[in-house]
Amino acid sequence: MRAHEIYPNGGPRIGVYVCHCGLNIAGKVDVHEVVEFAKTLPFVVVAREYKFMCSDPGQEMIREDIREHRLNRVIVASCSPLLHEATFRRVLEQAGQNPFFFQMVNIREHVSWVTEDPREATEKAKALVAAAIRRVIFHEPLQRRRVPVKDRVLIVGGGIAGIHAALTLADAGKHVYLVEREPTIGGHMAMFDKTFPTLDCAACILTPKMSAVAAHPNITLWTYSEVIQVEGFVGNFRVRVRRKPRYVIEELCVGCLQCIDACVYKDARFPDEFNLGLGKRKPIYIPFPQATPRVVLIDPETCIWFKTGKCKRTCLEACERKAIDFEQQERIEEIEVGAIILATGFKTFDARRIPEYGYGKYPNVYTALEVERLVNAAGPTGGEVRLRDGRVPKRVGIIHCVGSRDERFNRYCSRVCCMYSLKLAHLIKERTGAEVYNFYIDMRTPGKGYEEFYDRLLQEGVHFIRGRVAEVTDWAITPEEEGKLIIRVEDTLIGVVRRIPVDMVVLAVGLEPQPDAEEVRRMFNISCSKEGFFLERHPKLAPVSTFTDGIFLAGACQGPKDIPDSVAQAGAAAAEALALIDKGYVELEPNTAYIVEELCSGCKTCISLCPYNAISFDEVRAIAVINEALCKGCGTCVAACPSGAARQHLFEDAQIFQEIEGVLAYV
Amino acid sequence: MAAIERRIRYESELDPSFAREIIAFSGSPSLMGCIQCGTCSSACPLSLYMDYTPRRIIAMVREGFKQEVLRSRTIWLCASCYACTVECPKQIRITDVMYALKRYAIREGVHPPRFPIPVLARLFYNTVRRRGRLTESWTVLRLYLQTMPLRIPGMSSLGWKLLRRGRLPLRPEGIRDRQGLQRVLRVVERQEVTA
Amino acid sequence: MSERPVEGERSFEPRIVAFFCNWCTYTAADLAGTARMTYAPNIRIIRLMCSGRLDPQFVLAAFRHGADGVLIGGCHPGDCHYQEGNYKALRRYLLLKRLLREMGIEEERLRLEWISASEGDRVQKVANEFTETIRRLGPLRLAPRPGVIRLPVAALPEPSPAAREGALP
Amino acid sequence: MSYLYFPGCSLKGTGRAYEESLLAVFRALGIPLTELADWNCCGATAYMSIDEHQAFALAARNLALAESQGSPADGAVQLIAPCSACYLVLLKAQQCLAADIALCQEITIALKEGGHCYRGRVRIRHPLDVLVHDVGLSEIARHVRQPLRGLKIACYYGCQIVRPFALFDRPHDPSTMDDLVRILGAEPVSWPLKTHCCGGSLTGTIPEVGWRLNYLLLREAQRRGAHLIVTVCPLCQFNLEAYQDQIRQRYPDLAPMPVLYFTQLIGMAMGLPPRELGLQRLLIPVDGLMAALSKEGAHARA
Repeated sequence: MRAHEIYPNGGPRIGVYVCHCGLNIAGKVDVHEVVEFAKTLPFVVVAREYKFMCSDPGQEMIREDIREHRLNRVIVASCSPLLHEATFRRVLEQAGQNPFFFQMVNIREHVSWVTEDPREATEKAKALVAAAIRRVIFHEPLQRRRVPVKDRVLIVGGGIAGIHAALTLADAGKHVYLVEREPTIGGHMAMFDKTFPTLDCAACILTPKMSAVAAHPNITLWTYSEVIQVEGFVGNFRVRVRRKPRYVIEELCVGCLQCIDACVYKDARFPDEFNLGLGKRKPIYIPFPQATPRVVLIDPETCIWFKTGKCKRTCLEACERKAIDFEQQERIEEIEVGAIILATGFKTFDARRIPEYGYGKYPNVYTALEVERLVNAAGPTGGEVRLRDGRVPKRVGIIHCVGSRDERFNRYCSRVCCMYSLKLAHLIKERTGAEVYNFYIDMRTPGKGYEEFYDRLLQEGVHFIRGRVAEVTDWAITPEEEGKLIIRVEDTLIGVVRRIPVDMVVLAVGLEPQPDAEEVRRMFNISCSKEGFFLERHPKLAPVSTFTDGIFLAGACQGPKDIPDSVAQAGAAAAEALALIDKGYVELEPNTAYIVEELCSGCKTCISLCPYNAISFDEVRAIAVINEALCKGCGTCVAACPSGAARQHLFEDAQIFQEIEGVLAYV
Repeated sequence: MAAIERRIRYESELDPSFAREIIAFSGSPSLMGCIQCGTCSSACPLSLYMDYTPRRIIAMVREGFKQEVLRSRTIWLCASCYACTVECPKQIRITDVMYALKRYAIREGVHPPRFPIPVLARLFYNTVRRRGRLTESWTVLRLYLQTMPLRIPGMSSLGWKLLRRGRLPLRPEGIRDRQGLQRVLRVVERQEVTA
Repeated sequence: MSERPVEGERSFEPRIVAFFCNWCTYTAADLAGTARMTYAPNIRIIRLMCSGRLDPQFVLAAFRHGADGVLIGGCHPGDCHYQEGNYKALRRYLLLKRLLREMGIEEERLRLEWISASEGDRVQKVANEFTETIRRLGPLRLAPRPGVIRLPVAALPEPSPAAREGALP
Repeated sequence: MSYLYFPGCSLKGTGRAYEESLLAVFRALGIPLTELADWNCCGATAYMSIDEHQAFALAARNLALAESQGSPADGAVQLIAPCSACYLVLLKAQQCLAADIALCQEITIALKEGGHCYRGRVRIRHPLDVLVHDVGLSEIARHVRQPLRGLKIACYYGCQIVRPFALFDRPHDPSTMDDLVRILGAEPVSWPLKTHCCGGSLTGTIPEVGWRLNYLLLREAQRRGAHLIVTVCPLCQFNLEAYQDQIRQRYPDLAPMPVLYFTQLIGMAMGLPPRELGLQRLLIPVDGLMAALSKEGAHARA
């Protein structure tokens, strides 16, 4: 019996296109054999191979064939559908065919790249193609669903990345919610004195942007706040934000700081977070002079009133605007946004995890971040580099790669440490005239003007010793080592072990994911890479997107980055978000579930299973009804339906059964 | 002045399979991941006496400088304190690599003659092999006789002190089931040869 | 060449069908590819949006049509793109295991794995392990095994009318 | 809990005092300690450098003996190895056997030849670990009769009990012995060399090198104000104590520094008779020091 006899209209006419992908596929899979094999399969009208199917000529070839051979089904065997499915569906559309009469076969990621033996690779490719051909026969024409999107954007994290993304979107006329956990925006950059390689002052370039954020009519700035819940999907996220009480009414406070002077504590005595404990603050304080918003807050942990309930509360009368409110409670805000940008940044490596370096044991061992505060004119020492005992160091050692490039902690290179170490070396030498030693494994200065900066440091006479330090100790052997910290290292370029006495050790700690990256990831339903940074959709082609549509990444939360890269990525994320919400609607994959009414027995099994309450029960007709707008297409109900009434577009049982038989019938 | 020696190395002088052998021998493939950071050398309490620092040994193994490595004093100075192994950021089991190199050198018989350490290893091996246990007094005495006879007078006073305090018993130690032990060792020995 | 060896022949090549969820395990398999982590070619991956879509019949069909093993891959608990589809999958998996036992099929022939998008190495590991397990178990003796594909046209179930319309407008 | 005890070669020779004091202390604490019958050399460093597989076989034989002679407590026979080298080698063998199936099979076959069998049900322990974590500091404190007040001690862990297998203490900055010493009423000095190597057998093979290492250890202990050094390993103890004359010839700035086993120290605090603790075997005696201390103590009390 011939095919057209059961298919009045001539039945399926399939075109099969196998891509070489240069040598990526052809280097392993015998593409020609696969094509010849495909030709022998039922309903296959044409089968061709081409160097790059995704290229214009490749696409044109398919369009040509669709018209000429009246193809009504297309198979492309190339890379992962996650990469190019959209591309080829468009091709069908352009040729006047319904885009869902298409099936993609992943013979690159799932075959040529993961199989050793060419023979086996070819066989596997053939099996997958066979399966796809069986499947595509049962495809049906479908229409994409259009859903309107909210044209507002949530940005999580108020560091330089979040700030830049917020301003970009706000300037484009979109409303932005900027949520920051700390009492002020500015992030790590606000702590720096200078930025490499230009050595322009961080505050001078950052604070204008910070105040721009505070002033911008399109930006709602919520500091001291955290996202606690995210629901919905691309275009329509419902987000709940917890606003922690700062015991000061933001709208009323003008930042005159009278209250701080008035505090019953005459002098600051509590370690101040912004200066990493190197400075002191009062229970009522402002993180730093340029803090944005310029609003004070009270720390209930240290405020006597909160601890004992007894205090003159001199701050109250000091405030003319009556902004202080000891009764303030936390507030929960609910917002709806179309897109979300995560810019939650990084944390620095905890140097205590490498006891050999004596951080926390020897007072004169500092982390780079602490030194950033020391060299900062607005820092606890007013920019003077002084040891905890007040001495000015005469010899300083900077140890690179602390917690980076180390199988025991983080395998990756943190990318910024070499450059910030150079910067600190320069600043320390400039401020103190000390002899500065850099201990590095490899100098990594790939960036505009970076290598030139390295050269400048070399010219300045800073020492560079290639070798990873094994130990920092106070064990003196020679007289000149007495009372100093001794750095023991192999000078690998000379090939001898050296002991170098210094007054101050600076640990160039690496960058790590935020401690709560895992919870955040779950809340926003995105993935993390092995090392725990948020995972981009594609390292090259979708670097700021995630696997969850409508959620984008900016800055170091995606991986270690310096300021230029973070800002660039923030711009990209903003553009992606803008492109999404500006269109006004999103098209959703038509893979929703539906009920074949005559089959539904009204058993209600599916209703409880649906995570989106998309299924309701029609009492009158005693059948289940699926609200297509709510359905996300997971297919759980379909799998569970005892009577086979629940089905899923694009993943029909018939299609999947054919695929199963396909891969098995041929091995 | 020392004789001027040619420092260049031609590829023909190197052994490209050396690295693979040592990896198999030491069971630490991670040595291929060495980034030459030198942590091992600076963690090593003995590197200051070595002709090549441990880091250089690893590099030389990787590149097949077989002769230099096997003849180097470094591998014999390793006291297996494992400082390098625990601190290596690439988790290379350097101590085990050193063991592997010692065994290799002994097998090839390329180590400095009358150099005490391999001699001690040999003595130790033979005694234990024969008796199952070691008797410090005799092993040390033999060691000095074979390698540093001139030092014996210098050490004799210490010897006496120890004897007087019963810390140098001369009665040779040994286990009861020696045949059993030898049967066990013979099996693995065969294995080692075939391996 | 393409004929798979008859049972009893020494080089038995297991046939394994893998149902991977689109968001975690399928992506992980892609990652394994981009990282060039080679693994046993016996695994044939079928993409589902969610492991929750896995109808127990799929597994049975796979065995019926000659699979020697079936692998199910989903997101780690708590990571499901659709909140809890993977828990549903787990429940069905346990059910299936019992069913297989009653059918006299070794339960090791069915395996469920949680593999997140970043765990390409895990795909490699699991694929190799599982292939070995099945190799040890030997071929599953059920239905006679089809050789090279010969699509029995007449036997094709009726496609829906829409599918017929599939031709050009 | 009952323990098997693997002395190792040194504890029958230069390290006799270690064995004597160890047994005395456990006896006084009422913990049974039975010597592993017909144990053989652990297959230490030297052997390892000739033939690794034989070294593993040697270790495995001991483990097999332990398995057959001991009575398992929480799933495994507890085998105490006081000598750091033995402790390390036995652990290493055990871990390699667990990790490497091929090796494991090979060794199993070999053991069968000798009529032995090892199933991996042995837990290798160092007495320091046992005393601090099984017995417990409070229990030891209960037995202290003569607190070692005013005694300043440099705790020397050496290499091999914390490296590479840090099972009961931190590899870089261990503290169990310091805690123990405090319980005994003495005061541990802070010295950065607690895990630096003593050179092992180098003192015998390349004396100059070995002696230099020990000189640095002794000098730093002295500079940190320690009255004596306490060790957990027969080889460390020997190196640090026996060569002090030779070392002083080269480095005159060194004063004699007694070197004790930690078990001897515990014994002293528990008031056990010096002979039971093998104190008479020390080359640099402590009695003078102790006398001075007790006098001070008396003054203090008066």
